[in-house]
Amino acid sequence: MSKIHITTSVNGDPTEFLCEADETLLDALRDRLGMTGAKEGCGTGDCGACSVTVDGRLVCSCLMLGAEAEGREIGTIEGMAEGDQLHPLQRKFIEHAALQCGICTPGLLVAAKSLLEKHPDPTEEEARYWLAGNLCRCTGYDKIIRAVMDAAQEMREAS
Amino acid sequence: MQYLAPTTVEEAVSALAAHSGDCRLLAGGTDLLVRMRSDMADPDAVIDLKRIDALRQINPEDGGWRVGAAVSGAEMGEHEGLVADWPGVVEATNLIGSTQVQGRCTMAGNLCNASPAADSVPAMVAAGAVARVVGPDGTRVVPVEEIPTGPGTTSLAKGELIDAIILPERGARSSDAYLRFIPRTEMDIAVVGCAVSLTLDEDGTCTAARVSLGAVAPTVLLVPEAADALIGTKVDDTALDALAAACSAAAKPIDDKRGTVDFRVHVAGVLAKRAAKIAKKRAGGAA
Amino acid sequence: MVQVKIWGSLAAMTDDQTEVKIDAATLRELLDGLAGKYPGLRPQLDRGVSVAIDGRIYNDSWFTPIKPDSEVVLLARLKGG
Amino acid sequence: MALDDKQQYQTRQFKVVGTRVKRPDGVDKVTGKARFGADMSAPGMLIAHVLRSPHAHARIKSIDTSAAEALPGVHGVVTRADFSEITDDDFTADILDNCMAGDKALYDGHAVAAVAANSVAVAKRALKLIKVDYEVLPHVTDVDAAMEDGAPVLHDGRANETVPEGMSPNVLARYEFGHGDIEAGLAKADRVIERTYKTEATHQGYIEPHACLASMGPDGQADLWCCTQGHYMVRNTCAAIMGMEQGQLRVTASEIGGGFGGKTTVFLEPVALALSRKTSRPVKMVMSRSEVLRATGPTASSSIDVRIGMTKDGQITAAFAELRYQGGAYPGSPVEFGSMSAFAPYDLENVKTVGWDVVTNRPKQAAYRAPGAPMAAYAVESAIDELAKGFGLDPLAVRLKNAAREGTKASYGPTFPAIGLEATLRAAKDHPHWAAPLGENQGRGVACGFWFNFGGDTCVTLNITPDGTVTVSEGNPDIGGSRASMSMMAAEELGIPYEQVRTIVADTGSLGQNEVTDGSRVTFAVGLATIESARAAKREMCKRAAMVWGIEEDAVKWEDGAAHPAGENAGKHPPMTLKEIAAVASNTGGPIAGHHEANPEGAGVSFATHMVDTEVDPETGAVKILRYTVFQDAGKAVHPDYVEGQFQGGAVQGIGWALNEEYIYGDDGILQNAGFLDYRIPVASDLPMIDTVILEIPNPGHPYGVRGVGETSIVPPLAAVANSVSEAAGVRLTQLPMSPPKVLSALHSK
Repeated sequence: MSKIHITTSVNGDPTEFLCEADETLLDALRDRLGMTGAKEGCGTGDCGACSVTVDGRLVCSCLMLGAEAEGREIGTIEGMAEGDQLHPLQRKFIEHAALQCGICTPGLLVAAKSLLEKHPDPTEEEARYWLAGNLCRCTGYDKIIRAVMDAAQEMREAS
Repeated sequence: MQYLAPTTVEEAVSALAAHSGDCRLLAGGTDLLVRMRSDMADPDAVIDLKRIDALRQINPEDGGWRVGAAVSGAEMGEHEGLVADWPGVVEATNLIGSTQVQGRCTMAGNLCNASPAADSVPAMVAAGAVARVVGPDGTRVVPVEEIPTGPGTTSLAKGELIDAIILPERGARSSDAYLRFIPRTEMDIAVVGCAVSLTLDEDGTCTAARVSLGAVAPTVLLVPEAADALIGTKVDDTALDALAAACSAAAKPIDDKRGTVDFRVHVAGVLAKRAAKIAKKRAGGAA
Repeated sequence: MVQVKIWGSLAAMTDDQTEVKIDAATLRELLDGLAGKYPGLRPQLDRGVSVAIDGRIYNDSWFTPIKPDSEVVLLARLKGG
Repeated sequence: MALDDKQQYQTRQFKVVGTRVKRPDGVDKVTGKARFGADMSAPGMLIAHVLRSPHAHARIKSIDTSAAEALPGVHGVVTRADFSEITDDDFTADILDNCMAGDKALYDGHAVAAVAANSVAVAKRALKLIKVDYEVLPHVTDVDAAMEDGAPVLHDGRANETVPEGMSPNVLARYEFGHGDIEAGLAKADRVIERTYKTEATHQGYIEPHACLASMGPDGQADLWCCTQGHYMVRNTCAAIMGMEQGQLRVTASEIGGGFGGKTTVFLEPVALALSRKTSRPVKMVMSRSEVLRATGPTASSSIDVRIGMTKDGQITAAFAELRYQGGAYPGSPVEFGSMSAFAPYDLENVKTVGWDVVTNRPKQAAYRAPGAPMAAYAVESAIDELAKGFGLDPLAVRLKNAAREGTKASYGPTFPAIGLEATLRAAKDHPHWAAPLGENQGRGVACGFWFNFGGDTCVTLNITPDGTVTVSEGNPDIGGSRASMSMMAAEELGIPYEQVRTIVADTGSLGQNEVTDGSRVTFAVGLATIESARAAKREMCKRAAMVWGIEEDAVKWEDGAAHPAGENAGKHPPMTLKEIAAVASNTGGPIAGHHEANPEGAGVSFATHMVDTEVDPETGAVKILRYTVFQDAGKAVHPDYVEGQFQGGAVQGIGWALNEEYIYGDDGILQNAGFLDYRIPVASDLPMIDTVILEIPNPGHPYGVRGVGETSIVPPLAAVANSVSEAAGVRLTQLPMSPPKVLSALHSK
């Protein structure tokens, strides 16, 4: 079985990797590129822990082949902060104690960032539905939603 | 496994026809990758349709819309013209999976996966949508309800693929709606789904209707008796009760981990009423 | 002597008594005393027990003092999630 | 020196404890840097996968691994034959049997072999080449069916001495608790109700699947990285299974992606070690979600009969419950805790519970947050609610009338010290939620819950660095912010800012034995050991200051982060700060540290009252959670955000258990919903905000008054939701989950 050579961009960095044809983007990121920020909670698109963006669109990296990344722009949790400046969502997650164990946090942050890019002023209900594909078992979502709404407000005021 | 990414429909068709093994089409991949992961599929080759530009477009066609086979649910939801004409079809497609899944999943894929519980299929059936099927012998147009033949099986011949779903022209005072029942508010497979598409005349009488049910039979059902219960009425309570009764009568579900026979039969009627009210309102009918 | 309350399903091992008297000044003496006086309790003592002394629950500490008038209750060994 | 070392609670003004500081692992967790179980790799690593039984119950006649072993890329295959049998310890022998089946596969998903290969693809292909000859046996998955005469038998001769003659061999233990005379009490009641309730098994549902990386050399030394609630437990259990000395196995706990009790035992770790021993290569194993659901430890399913008598003014005259729990294929369902906790919130003259531990062809249950208590509370609180409403009484008032308080003889035996149940009930009664109007098809439910909490073996080492900052090493994986809490308690005790303390979770080579992160014990027991470590360091620092000043040690006291001369020396020397003492440590005797090793006992029990509003769709049976408020006693909330987080998380897990989560087995004994698609845990859009009210009734057994808070919050919600739904639907629901088909069917039966 020969591997496929993929040329892509991850968080703005030109990136190449070799992968098997049936390997998911999640496995390519984690096992080929050592980017373990995206997590596998289910492998079937039901938990959102592997969320990344592809050409700006939020997807589950477990439901996409690594080979499909050719020429695309991939965004992961590792690219969310700018240098030592945390993204407002990252700061608010810490301030609001919106994480307990933290396994769902990367996926939730990537998904929430995508929400705020599309809907800078979401209602609580919109935020809850947008994030319904990101399972969290620790928090009951309360503090996560508060952090997202607070970050949205701060980002609106800053812009 | 081989990964192929053709850039034209012709290439895709000839690759599909030429391959002797288990060759699968990859549109959104939100079903195929789950099957591969669960050891329910172990294809020899996968043909990725998303590198074919024509399949990623929504174009006007004969007053209606041609939705390419690789257009995602999210892209449909962002298309104002499509949403205005076929809100029920778009809302049904937008119910498939999470926001993440919306970024990938497609109507054509949902149709070819041939699940009786597929959300977009009842809406397409009610809309009178057709699938454009391309194969080695040319192109044919097939009503959507004739594509799935049972759970996981389709009427497509070897080497054929669907390159677009075509939604017909939407006339005045016409609209559609889709509702499904799930145990949670998101992320579940439909326990029952129901789509209603209807047209009203100027005084609010229903002149045409199509009603479709999901997850109550081996394939999505078109229920003409249910449509008959609406046509010629003002879609009033009496008509809605008749609609519900027709839908419940048409439902032939099974007991499984998602619901019981009794539940599905009853809720098929409940959803039909609710969907019909929404469609009527969208079509400009009086509340 | 301290009065020890044991739970009902162990009473078959203690001549149908749910309260027994043991000469003990510490938890260890209590457990040894129970096993000595009622050998039928040994399997349960080996599987593990917790002991409530004056309303506080102890799992292991042998030399926890027990006063003659302490309230002593044998409990199934506690664990948590 | 003037330090009060008593562990007893004293009223004090806190400076750090009770504030909402930022957690030390926050940045790593929001940037993706934190390393969880599956995030570790090693050079030369192999990947291993497990072959699992497709049958619910089958004799394993033979296993032929030769074709798998011959596949290029395969480096090792293990089956049960690669493990020594354990004959002297049933508890560990059962764990081994659960990790790798012996003579019989006892449930769908039971491990029968494992392959280590140089890639996932090769490992998976090799699994298909293993030939297992099964003799399929009849199976049973329902607890009541398993107790019947003639039910398929899992094991013979495992019943203990408490089980009467003539029961099915699947019944392994009987428990009985209580006092008074039930029949006499019932005779005084104005109404007696008898009801049977059933709950389905649920899974902890942590988002991180089990994962580990084992490396064992021919010298017998081994290292293991894994996600667990207790790496010391992993070390001890694996050493016993592998026939190793505990000191030769070093276990490092990864960040843990949720546990809730499910990671208090081992599943993969001994298998990875055995494969590493066989191949002399590091071996990594990661479960899929379907493996997690099929083959790790959900909690028990239950069937419970309740008989309660009440007078028309709301006095409970007698209460009886018989509880039947199946805990999967091995002994150890948490029925004893169900039986002990069922009536714990009430002051009862006549009370009795009988519990039965039953085995079935399901995966071996593991602890799940207050193990055994939620289903018992569901049954009892449903019956009390029905009685109260039947008499037209306020359900909160009835609970207050019967509430356990200081001096109450608990249903499980002892007399309660100061407890917080009444406080939670009064807070609930006074809360605006209780008075808020309800609409059509809506209902409000309340329920109480209880959990024991405990302490256990604990070690903490606190080091003063040369620049006067502080590191704390503890041995309990941080599952919900405990490193922040430890740093806070150390800072509080030392009188320095929180930011100057950093807490780490040390590996098993660095500290002595530590009990698992369970039983809501960490903030209590590790917190206590942290405080004691800080006190030891303070004593040493006072001694160093005394040396510098040339005065007696006991003439020095510690205040506000500095040593002060006290007594007759007061004011004679300027205080020496921690930083100043640290700077001269080398000159005054060497590095300064405090440590504390103990088995703290006396964790305070905890109570909660939950209140929830629901709306039932009368046409579909769908239930919507409209409003939810948790009232719970935390003793002292060290970090209120994380206390609230525990309340909210427990409540929502309980909501899932009440409404949609369940293990669904087919007639073939195969799990039908081994994935997050159909094992339906609550999603964000299912829920409102979860309001919390923290009560602080200090635990006398902790210097700061801390009580465990993590588990109690899952005890009341099953009943609270059931009481709310039953009111909204106008019909009593007696089976969980209250999924829409069940609610609709109940509505139609009205």
